[in-house]
Amino acid sequence: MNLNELYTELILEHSQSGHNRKHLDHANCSERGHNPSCGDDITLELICDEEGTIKDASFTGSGCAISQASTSIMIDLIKGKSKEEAEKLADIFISMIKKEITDDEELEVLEDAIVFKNISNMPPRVKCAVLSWHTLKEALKNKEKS
Amino acid sequence: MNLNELYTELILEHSQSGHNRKHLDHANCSERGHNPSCGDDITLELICDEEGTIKDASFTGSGCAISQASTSIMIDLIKGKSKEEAEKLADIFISMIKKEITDDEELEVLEDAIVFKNISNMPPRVKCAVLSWHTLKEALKNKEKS
Amino acid sequence: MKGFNVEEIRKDFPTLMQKVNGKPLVYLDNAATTHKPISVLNAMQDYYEKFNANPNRGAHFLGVSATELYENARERVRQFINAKSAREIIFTRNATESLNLIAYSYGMKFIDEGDEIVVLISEHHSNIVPWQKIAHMKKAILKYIYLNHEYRLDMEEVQTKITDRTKIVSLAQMSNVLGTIFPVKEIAEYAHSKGAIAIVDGAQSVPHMKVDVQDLNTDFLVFSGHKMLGPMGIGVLYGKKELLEKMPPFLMGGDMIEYVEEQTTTFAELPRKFEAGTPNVEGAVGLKAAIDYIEEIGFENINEQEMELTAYALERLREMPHVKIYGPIDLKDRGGVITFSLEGCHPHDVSTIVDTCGVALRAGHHCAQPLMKYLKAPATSRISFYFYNTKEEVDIFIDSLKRVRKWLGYES
Amino acid sequence: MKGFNVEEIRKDFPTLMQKVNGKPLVYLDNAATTHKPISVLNAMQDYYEKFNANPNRGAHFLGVSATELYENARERVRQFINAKSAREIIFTRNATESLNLIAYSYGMKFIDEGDEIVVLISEHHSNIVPWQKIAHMKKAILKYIYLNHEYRLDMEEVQTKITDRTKIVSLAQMSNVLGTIFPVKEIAEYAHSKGAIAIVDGAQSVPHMKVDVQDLNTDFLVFSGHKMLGPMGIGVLYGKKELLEKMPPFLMGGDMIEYVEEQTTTFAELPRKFEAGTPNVEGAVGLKAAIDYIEEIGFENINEQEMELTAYALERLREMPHVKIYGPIDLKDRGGVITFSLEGCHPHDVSTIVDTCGVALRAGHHCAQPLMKYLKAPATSRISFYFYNTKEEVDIFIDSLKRVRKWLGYES
Ligand SMILES: Cc1ncc(COP(=O)(O)O)c(C=O)c1O
Ligand SMILES: Cc1ncc(COP(=O)(O)O)c(C=O)c1O
Repeated sequence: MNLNELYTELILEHSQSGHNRKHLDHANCSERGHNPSCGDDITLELICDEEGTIKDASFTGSGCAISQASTSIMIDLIKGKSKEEAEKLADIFISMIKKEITDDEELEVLEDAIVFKNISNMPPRVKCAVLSWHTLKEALKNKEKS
Repeated sequence: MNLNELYTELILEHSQSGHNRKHLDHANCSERGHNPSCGDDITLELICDEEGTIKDASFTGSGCAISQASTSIMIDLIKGKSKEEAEKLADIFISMIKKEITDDEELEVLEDAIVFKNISNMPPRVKCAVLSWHTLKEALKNKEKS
Repeated sequence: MKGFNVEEIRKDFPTLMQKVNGKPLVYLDNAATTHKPISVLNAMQDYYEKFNANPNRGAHFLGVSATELYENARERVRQFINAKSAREIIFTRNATESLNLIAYSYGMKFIDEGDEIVVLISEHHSNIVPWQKIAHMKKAILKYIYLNHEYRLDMEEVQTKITDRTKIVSLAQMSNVLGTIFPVKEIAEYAHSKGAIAIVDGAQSVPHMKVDVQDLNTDFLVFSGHKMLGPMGIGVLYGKKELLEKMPPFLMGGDMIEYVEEQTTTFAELPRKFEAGTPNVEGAVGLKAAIDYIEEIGFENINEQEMELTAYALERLREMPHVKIYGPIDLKDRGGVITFSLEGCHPHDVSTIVDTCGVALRAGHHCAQPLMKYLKAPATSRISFYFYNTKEEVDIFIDSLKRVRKWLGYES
Repeated sequence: MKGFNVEEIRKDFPTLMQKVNGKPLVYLDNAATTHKPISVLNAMQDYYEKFNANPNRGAHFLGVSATELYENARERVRQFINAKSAREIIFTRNATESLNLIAYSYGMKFIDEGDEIVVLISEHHSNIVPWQKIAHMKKAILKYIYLNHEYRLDMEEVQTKITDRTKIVSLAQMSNVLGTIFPVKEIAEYAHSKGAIAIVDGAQSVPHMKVDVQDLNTDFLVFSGHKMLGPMGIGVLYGKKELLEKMPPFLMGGDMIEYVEEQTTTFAELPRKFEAGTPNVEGAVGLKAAIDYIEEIGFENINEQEMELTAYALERLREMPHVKIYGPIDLKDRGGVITFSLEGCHPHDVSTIVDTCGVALRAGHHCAQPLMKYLKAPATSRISFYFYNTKEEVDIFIDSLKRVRKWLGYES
């Protein structure tokens, strides 16, 4: 993987633009995710309605370009989806990173997030890319319980 | 150093004959010496008279041929000597082993004990050869104090 | 023995090709440490020349490679002992440190006043002294299981010593003095039935036989790399995840933390929680290469070769007058370690004399003083085989041993 | 610089001759670990091929040789740091283990409720977390000395923090983040005047400058072999004999005992009392070869080369907009470690981008989270030199760093 594939325009746009980086006043679900070894630390906030649809989502925190972009791209993707759909997408994303799913057609549902497909060739950055997706899964799991 | 030099007739005689290996009923000085790592363990007993002459000496305990012979040869040497002389001999013996004294004339006073001169070429056996001499020094030192 | 050719194998071991005192080296001290095949030395050299870095930390190429090599080695160890998860494999310095880790961490947390810790009388000091300390600090009781006259365990004795108050049963799978292989699976099961945990010291077994932690159902297993063709300075602690997770960390420092504040710290997940400071990647890489070598030879071949040598050596030793053997005579459940004494000859004299014939054996208490005292044997000699030893070496050893009493002035 | 030719020297280091991502490797992560000269690799290989054995134990040829090599290495370390006696040199696994040994042994015995342990805010986790544990267990107080705005110590702050209740003052001679060299001699003296002992963490200083324990009059000194050209898995604890003698043993097992009975044990004399289990002879042999290499280069040359590189790198970094340096700018009492941040760029992105240019640097908290928090710098990048680095490498690094902000989408 070379730098052109890693720091694509899409990734830079998302890591620098702040459109999903904010505090949601009426969030009814929030989850912190962090990588102690590299210092990435995000808090994901969700507003889910009664039917279980993710009406809004945002994040705060700090981290590298990869973790920030991955978070922002994920938020764009899951907004308006049901909790089940969101969870499914997170699973597909994680499987893509683990190279368990490689078929582009199957990955199509990830939309822009497919840009991280080759990050597994850069082992130290894998954690950065998957952080928000794991955090999303935790958030939905905890929401379930409460 | 080859085995001929190590297991000389003199050494074998001393290690096998029991002439100094006994318990002294009227010992007024006794000292234990041991090498935990190889298991040599001897107790030296002395009878010193008022003038400080070593009237009799013996040892008990167990150990390898070298430690046993060295002990027995030492006892033969120090019997009848004054405490000061005995201590001096122990120092000369130890210096010989450390190769600090190499001149045969200087070593002559050690009599038979000179047979251990080359033991320093066999590092694992050095401890066996010097055990009794260190024990003697300890014994005399403690006798002094009491 | 499929594809097993000891002469070919010996060519992989430069140390074995040496002369000592003008004679070919006959190395029979494998229970102390083993020699290293070229493949292990090359793996370490290669690591230093191409990948050397501090793992877990750097995002740079070398750091990534070192992390990968280190974690691959962990996975290789997992496979080798069939642990469920690589997170259950902690790299330590040696078996001794592994046992200390369990004692300081598990022992200090879970042992209370009046609890019992049970070991065998034949244990290595490394599996005794740490427990003495815990017993002393916690006012617990350290109990010994004694052996029968065949140097083996009676289950009755086991059942007398392991009671409802027993919290820890710790024993070597194979004795480094007697060569006895103990039924650790049965003992672990009995310990569990009494609510105790079982610790297996595999220092002498893991190099010589397939050890499957799930089959044994042991709670912990410890062993050292240097006794199984690997380098010095690397050892392993296997522990069941549930136990390791509830244990406090032992050594503290870099790499084993999550967040450090001025006054408090949260700890990393397994296995890093127990690996403080810069890890010994070289050691892990060497251990992996050693496991590769061992598995290529195959435990079946290893066992066959070692048992043939052991049978032969026992036979020849028993023919000799003045020789007393400490350990089982029958080959069932015993390994290639033979401890003996030669009447009237101190083991250090034995060592010195056979050494001049190139034969390296071990003299002394073999780090098992309580056993020596129990056997009333102040010091003994020991030979111990690995698969690279030969029958000719046994002959050379026996010939050299035959000369000992003459050298020491006996008639015969 | 007398006889110092960096290009010639680099030929001794196979790792440095490599290409990474198609570019020559520019290794600037020497504070994490250093590369090994061929002489060190050869010394270890030679040891395994000719002398490998368990030291202290065997009376056979290999055992004697291994013991000799191991003890020669100890004596070499003694000379190197000018200890009074080789018995004051304990071989450990790394600096982290050495610090834990002091904490568990000295700390557990001599620290009582209300006592104070004082460290610098810039300490490595290895010199913080063990003390947190002791403080917690003993209800003692862990206090931090803060730094001034030049990243240095004010003696007033030192004198405020070290009080009559202070029992231990422990600090790194050189910070692995800031590069600051602290006046450990003065601090040890002040600690002594208050009845406290002084521990010097030499992990970053011993590889780069002459450290004389008698001159510093420190009670303990710790360091790691792998940061000074030696192998991984070997470290050193120096302690004053009077202190080591009154400390209880730490790890228990083979080699550190005198007599083991079923219920009690007497311990060996120094240094073996603190070295449980089979020692890492390979590591000791490698460390000795590393010291030989370092002394052949000479600390004067090492210092001159490192300071030239540091001055040049600081100058070039300061020319760059968006760069902030954490650490003293003037060269007095500072070493070749430079920590910095690049505005708007996360250090992991920095690492990844410069890595594609072959440059290996370190990103993160550098095992000093309390310092990072104190400096309000969540994560930074770090370069660190050893004498084998060159000015050309600094240029390559600066060029690669200049590309980072563009890659991350900034205009300049
Ligand atoms: C100042 C300092 N102390 C201690 C350590 C710990 O060294 P090691 O990981 O080799 O134990 C390091 C290095 O990481 C260090 O820089
Ligand atoms: C049965 C047994 N346990 C433990 C040990 C200790 O191993 P190490 O010295 O490698 O820690 C040994 C070897 O000396 C051993 O034989």
